[in-house]
Amino acid sequence: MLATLLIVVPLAAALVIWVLPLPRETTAGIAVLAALAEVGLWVGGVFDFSLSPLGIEWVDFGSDQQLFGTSRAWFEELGVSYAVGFYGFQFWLTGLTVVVGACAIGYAMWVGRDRPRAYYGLVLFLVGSLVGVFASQDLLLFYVFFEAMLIPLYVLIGVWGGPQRVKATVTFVIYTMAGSLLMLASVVAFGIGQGTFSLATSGTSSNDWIFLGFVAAFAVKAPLFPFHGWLRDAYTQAPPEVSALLSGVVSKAAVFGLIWVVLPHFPGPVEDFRGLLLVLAAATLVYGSLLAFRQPDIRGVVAYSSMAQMGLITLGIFATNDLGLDGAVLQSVNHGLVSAAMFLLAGMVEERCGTGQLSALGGMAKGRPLLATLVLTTGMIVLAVPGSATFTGEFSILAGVFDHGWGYAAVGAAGIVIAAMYGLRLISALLHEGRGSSVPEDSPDLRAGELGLVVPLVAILLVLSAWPAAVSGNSFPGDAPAETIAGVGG
Amino acid sequence: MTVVGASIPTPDVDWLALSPTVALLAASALCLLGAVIVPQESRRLFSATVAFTGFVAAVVLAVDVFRETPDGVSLIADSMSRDRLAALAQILLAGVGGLAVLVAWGDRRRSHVGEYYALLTAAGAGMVFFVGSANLMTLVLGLEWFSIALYILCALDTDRERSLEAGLKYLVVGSFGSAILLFGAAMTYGATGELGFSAIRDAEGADDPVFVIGLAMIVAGLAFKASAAPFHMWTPDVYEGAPTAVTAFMAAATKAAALVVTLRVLVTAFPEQSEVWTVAVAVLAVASLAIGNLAALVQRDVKRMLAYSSVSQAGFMLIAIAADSSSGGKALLYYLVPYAAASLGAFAIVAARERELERPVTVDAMAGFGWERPLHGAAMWVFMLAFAGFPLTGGFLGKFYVFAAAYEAGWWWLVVVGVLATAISLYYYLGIVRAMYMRPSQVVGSTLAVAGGSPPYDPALGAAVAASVAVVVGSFVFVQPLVDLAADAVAHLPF
Amino acid sequence: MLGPDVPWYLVVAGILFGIGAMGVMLRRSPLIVLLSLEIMLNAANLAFVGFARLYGDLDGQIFALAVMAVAASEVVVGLGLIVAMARRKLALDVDSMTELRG
Amino acid sequence: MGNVVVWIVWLAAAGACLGSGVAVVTLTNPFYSALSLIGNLASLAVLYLLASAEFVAAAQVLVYAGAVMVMFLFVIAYLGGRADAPWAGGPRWLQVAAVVASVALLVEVIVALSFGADSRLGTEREVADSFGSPAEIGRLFLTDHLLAFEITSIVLLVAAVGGVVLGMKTSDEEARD
Amino acid sequence: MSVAGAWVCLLAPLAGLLAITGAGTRITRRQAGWIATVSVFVAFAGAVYTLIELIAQDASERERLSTAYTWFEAGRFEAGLQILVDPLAVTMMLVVTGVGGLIVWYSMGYMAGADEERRFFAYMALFVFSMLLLVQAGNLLLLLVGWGLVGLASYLLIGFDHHRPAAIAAAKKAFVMNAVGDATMALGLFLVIAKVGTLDFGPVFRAAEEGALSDTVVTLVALGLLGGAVAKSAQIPLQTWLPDAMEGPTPVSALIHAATMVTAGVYLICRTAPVFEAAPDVQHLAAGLGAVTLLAAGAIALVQWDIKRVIAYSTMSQIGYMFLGAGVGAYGFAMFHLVTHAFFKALLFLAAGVVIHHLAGEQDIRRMGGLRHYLPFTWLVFLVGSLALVGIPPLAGFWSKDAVLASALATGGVLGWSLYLAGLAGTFLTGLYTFRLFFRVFDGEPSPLVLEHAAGHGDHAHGAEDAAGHELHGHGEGPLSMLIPVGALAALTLIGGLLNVPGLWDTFEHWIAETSEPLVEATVGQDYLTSLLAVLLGAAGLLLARRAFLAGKDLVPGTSPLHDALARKLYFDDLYDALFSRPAQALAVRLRDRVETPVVQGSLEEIGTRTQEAAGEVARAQTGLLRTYAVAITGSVVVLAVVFIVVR
Repeated sequence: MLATLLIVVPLAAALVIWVLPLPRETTAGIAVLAALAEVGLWVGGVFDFSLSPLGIEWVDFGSDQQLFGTSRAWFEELGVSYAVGFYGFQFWLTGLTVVVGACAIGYAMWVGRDRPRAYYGLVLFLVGSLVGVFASQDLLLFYVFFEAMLIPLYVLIGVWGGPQRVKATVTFVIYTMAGSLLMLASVVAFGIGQGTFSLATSGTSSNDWIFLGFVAAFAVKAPLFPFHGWLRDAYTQAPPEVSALLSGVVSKAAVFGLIWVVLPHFPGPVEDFRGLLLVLAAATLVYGSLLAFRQPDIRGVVAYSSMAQMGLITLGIFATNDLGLDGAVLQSVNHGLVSAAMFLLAGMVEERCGTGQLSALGGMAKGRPLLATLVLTTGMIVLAVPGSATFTGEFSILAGVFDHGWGYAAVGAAGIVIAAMYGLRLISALLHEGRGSSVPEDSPDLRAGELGLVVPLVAILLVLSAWPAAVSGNSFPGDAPAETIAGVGG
Repeated sequence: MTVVGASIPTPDVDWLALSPTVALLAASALCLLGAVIVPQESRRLFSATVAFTGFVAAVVLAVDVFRETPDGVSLIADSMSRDRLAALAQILLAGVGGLAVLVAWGDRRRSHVGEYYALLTAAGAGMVFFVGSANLMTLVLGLEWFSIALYILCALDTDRERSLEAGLKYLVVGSFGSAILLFGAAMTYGATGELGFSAIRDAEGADDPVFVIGLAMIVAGLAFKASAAPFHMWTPDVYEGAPTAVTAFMAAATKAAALVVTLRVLVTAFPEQSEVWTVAVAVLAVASLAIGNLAALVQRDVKRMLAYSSVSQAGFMLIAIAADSSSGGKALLYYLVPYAAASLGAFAIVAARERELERPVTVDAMAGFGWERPLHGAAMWVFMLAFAGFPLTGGFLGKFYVFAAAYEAGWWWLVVVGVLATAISLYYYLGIVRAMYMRPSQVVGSTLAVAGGSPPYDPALGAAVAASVAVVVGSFVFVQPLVDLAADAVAHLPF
Repeated sequence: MLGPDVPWYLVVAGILFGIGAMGVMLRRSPLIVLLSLEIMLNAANLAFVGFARLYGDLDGQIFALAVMAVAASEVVVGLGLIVAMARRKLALDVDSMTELRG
Repeated sequence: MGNVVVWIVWLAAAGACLGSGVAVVTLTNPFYSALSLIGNLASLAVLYLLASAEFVAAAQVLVYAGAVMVMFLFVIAYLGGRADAPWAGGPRWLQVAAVVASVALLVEVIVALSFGADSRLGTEREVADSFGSPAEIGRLFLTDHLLAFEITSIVLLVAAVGGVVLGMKTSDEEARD
Repeated sequence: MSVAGAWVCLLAPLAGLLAITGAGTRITRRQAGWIATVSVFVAFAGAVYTLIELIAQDASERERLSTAYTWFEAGRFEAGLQILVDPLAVTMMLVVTGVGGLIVWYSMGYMAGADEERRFFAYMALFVFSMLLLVQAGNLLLLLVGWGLVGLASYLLIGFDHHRPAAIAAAKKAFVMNAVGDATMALGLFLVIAKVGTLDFGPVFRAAEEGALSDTVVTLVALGLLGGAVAKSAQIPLQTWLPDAMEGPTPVSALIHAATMVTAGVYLICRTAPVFEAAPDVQHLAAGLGAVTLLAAGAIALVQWDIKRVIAYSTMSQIGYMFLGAGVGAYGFAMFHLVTHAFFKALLFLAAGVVIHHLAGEQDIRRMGGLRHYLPFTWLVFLVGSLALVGIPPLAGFWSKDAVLASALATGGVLGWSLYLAGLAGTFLTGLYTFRLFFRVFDGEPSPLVLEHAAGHGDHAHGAEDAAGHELHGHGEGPLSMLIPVGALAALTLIGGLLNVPGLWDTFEHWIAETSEPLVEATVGQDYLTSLLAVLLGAAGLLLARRAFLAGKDLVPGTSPLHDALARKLYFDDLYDALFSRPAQALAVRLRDRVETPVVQGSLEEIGTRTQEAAGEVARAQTGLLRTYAVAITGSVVVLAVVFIVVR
């Protein structure tokens, strides 16, 4: 039931906002309330209120039962149903969505976006579809939400984005749609072949083409090299909070798809194509890192670093072992939070300076301790300094992929070094040395409202740094993810 | 009929089966009458009301036919069939007609008001009859019936050159197509000696080349009406030139009628040749997808773009027919529902825009529309998404179902083509959204003011748009009930 | 049967159809295009009549009669259009009707 | 011997039919074209007669050659000199394509017919004298083909409305002019 | 045995960090300093308590693993947040918190008035916490975490003066080179996970000892660890960051880049001795690298003009000794040298800090001289430190360095002898560069600069560190908060060596041996021989330096090619620039310009253009000419009919 609720609340709020002609403040208020309600519902889900006499106890993520599920007949003719629910990692990804969503909406309110009714409605719609993606237990339903999230994104980028927004959004949507339409062909072929679209009960397929269709969609969405043509424009042109959602959460739909659609149902092709995919993922990691190193603007750096991170996560997924999978989930949550924080910070900097060009920035640490602290902390988590949650994720992933060849791990390790290079470059370009030409002398430090948006993200990251096992140890039913995954399709 | 001499046995007429047609004919007649006797100032109200009532009555009656007809029967020496396929198609067509009347209401024409609605209902009646045809003769006649009505409707704005051009082009090319269909019918008749669909199926001579050529010509003639490439060339010109309300009706209804009949003819009359025509239909589907989508990419006029889009949509629906299976049939019927609604709705929006700008609606003219008219803009958005096959609209499930049917039938490469075509189509469908929301309005303060400010809100058009949105979205949520209906409809087709 | 066999009728019908089609495709005067369309329809009619004779089945003749009516209807509409165009002082030349294209 | 006469008549009619058809398509003046079409229709009527379709032949002459063509001629007369249109012209490839396409279609049809000519198409049924008679036709129109009959009338009615609507000068036109 | 003290030790600096960060501007700068200092001393107390607890245990019981919770978990792989309390760890804890506490205290005086002082103390607390995590970590993963975090703290502190590009560049360089080490270490750990399935010390060491791992595996793992150690400890070939790191404030150099962090590599080798012992080649490589570094660094130090850089090269050189010791398996002595080095090198840095402080940030020894008269106390402690560094008895350095060299001698063989000779040569160099520095700074006539500051009205910036914060005039020897720590360290330098006196008592070595058994044991004779040679060579160096100073000559003539090579730091920076930095940048640019823009983005545009072109063609086919439509239809019918006939 909770799963449905989590999907419906933002969608309903979006409808309310669209339909009722309310003033700006009320609209924003409703949006924020809905976003907070989502967070509340999710947090409520972490604790199961019924089990213990004290009233609070951890939900048992290790159980084989799907949590908070609902299943209704929908398109029986083809064996499609409205089936939603959570296994551990889905719940974490959902949590990521609601948190980043709330911050994004908060940021929008803080900035005071034009045309608030349209805007908040669309963001809520996006959040709802994202939750839908992560809660899906039916292949077609997954696809439905997977596509539905493009609808708001198209307009969010295209209307509220930067100067190149239209080109960016067209490229983004058509590119990703091209990928996901290939997936539609695969969805059809797979579901019809199985006689059901249920992710839990359908068996395995050994058809390479169907497999590749799915992989194409997720490779575009993630994105993996060389399917990332949309990335730069979309991430740099979108409004910062949309970029945050885009790189932080939307890309995780690919993670979900790879873990829950591809791995369990295509064991044969996964085995056959593992080498290729690992090479692609490793290439993504290195390529993204190298390009991040030479980007001229903040968001460009974050964009390509996101790409690199997605390559890393993909490495973990296709390692298909415990370390790789748990690490991938952990890293997905980490990366979602950190890239959201980074994009929001980028937005705040851009708002102060009117540009994101690194050459025109600098010296912002002086007199702005809050900004400096947050940028530094976030930046350090971006570059995965040991001890940070991102480090743990990376370590786990690379340790996992080591099983398939030391080369991948070595490339990954090289990636870490390059990450250090671009991360430091970014931090320094923003904060250090002399005051940049575009930095107004009197531009203020972060204000309370802005802190309220970024600090929670960073705080969660720090908590995860101190206790990554909270996510990585509770991602899959059973105590061996690889076996669990193998069991789904078998 | 009783006046006929006793030597002639009076045929048993099933009035219920004919009732939707008759209701529309009656409405048409009333409108014509109204054109003469009702005073000028109330003529529009009268005619529109009558026409709308006629369409609603047709819907109600068709529903009744559907419920009363669990098994298909053929009537009057097999010249017509009363079955759920026809009934379902009639519900759809009459529904579209009713909405088209609502769209037409805001049309500020001064002359031929009564005739306008009379012809609209007459065309509706022709289609409603056409989908129930059971032999080649009723098929050809039904087709001519609504075609001729539509030729006139297209040219009805005799003060506009484009309307005349559209009318003449439609007439000439349409008659040319009819002639081919007719010649095909003659060939088929020649090869089998039969006109009835089921009789043709049972007749000998199936491998006769004459028969095959006849089949080819019949397919061509029907594809022409469905505006499938390469028989689509009239479509953009006519859609662009015709009065927009008429275009709305044509785009939604003609295609639906033509495709339903194509399905019926091919499946009931030519099952033996299925390996021949499935390939042909698949080829037509691919051609439609390719040509429709590519040409739509470079269109500036929205109606014209929608026309090409309708060509590509025909391609998708032909895929369902090519599947030659019961799920293909169901997929086609299901697909038609959101398609018809979205198509009608989209042209309705264009009509609204056209009326406030008083000039043809180009993509540029849509700039800023979404912000100026939020509800219309949102509706247009929904329709574009439906065309593009985005989820949360029936268009998505329609495509999905079509692909599923095709895949089941082994047409995997058709699925791939369909998928690629969809990817291309996104560019122009989303281009409309792009114009509506992402470009500054070029209208406010300039042309709009010249046109006398924005026209008063048109509740009829609004209702039509709202109904279309409801159908587009509703068909997504309630897919299974619709598919159940479609399953009933195709149950007796001999797959 | 007296005279030539049915296939000969059909050959004539076919040729006639081709002539009509060529007329539609070659001529620029809408009037002559309409006339050519009539020829095409009549070709079909001839085929129907021939086949009716072949099978001794009157359906074909009925069809031919119905087609005559249809042809007449098309002519009426077509002529109406031509008149309307003439009234609008438009060139009676199908090649000049290229306002709608692309 | 009757056969020979019939053959001659048939050949004459068919020749006239095709010749006048070509004339319709080729003549420059629409007036002459229309007149040729009358000849064409009349010769078709002869062919119909030979194919035991008396009523159809009669209808052909009365309805077609009579009513329809009169209307044609009337319109041509109404248009006067404006009816004279350029003969053909246009792109060269178009003319070539038109001829090639028509000929190809023709060849296909004839080839197909030739395949069937030996078997099914070659042997027509014996028919009664009443075959094609007005009575038979009328009976069928009122029984089996009742719907066709009714629809024909509706189509004509619709066309009539159309003729009126299109032919009339409208207030919209006046408003625009 | 209670491990509460150890936990307190670990968490106190963290608490200090959080307190300073959380309080923000609500506390004064001075309060921030106190919080940091107190927190580190609390940690020291915890360490002392732990030491007492440990001593109370039986020798065989002196090892406790304490797990707070499962920190990381993936499938069946688990790593706890756990600390290991054993003699080795406690030794390091004591050094880190003890020396650290003194230095933080010192900083309060040194940094007074600097911009963003709170940030400095927060970073210092962070560093101490990270270092403690490193040395207390109960498994390899946590050790790697601490390893990385000290790198972070080092980065932050080197770049503390973030408005100076040189500081930022140095900070970045340090971080990246350390990241390289982290990466190789991580690779080693991956291999461990793959082969052993866990990163807990116990099982891993057992596997290494019992030969459960193949030679290749052990060698690779050891190489990975060595990579980390070399990077962190600034040994050749990953040494280039350390001199640049002197851009950081002097207390930072003292704490991080002399006393604690840079010696972590030695700690790592001792900690993971079983792995290295299973891969003797790698261990010997460590020793060899140490020997090479100690010579190279000593030589480079001869041509440096920056007071801190000289000491920094001396640090590298001394760590070379430690590596040498650890490499031949004399863990106890390596650690011993680590401890004494912490004392005297911290002392030297802090004393240098007093000088710099006094001269308002001037670091160039060419502009110094004669400071002895103005800073007598500093002169004294600097002398103590220098003598300890050269290894003159009975100062700390004498005991520890000679023990290391004796162990090399005891190892014997070609390797042992080479190492031994290198080490001895090193002592000569040590004497040379140390006293070159000492005389230049303190002896001779006061330089104009010194006079200026002595007069107390120097008022122009010198462009070096702290320029922003300090009004420039002589500070004298600074406040008590600076002098007390310096004094304490001088005292430790004087007596620290007595922890372990060869032939009389070897307390320290035994203590460490409880964790890491030594592989070699020098005889008393070897000890004495070594001491004799080392002291003689050191003294010779000293005297040579004195002579050169008096003669006013450079030790290495500025015109010689040798000078050039040394001044260019043996071309390592140029080499890395040419080998890695520039190719990487070029690759990035090339990828951007040759792949990303033309191929990835370009292909999209190309597809778009092509599609548009095709679309234009299709649309042009729609001529608007009625007759073409008819032709198209006819043609299509013809084709369709052909298809039908063919398919049939």
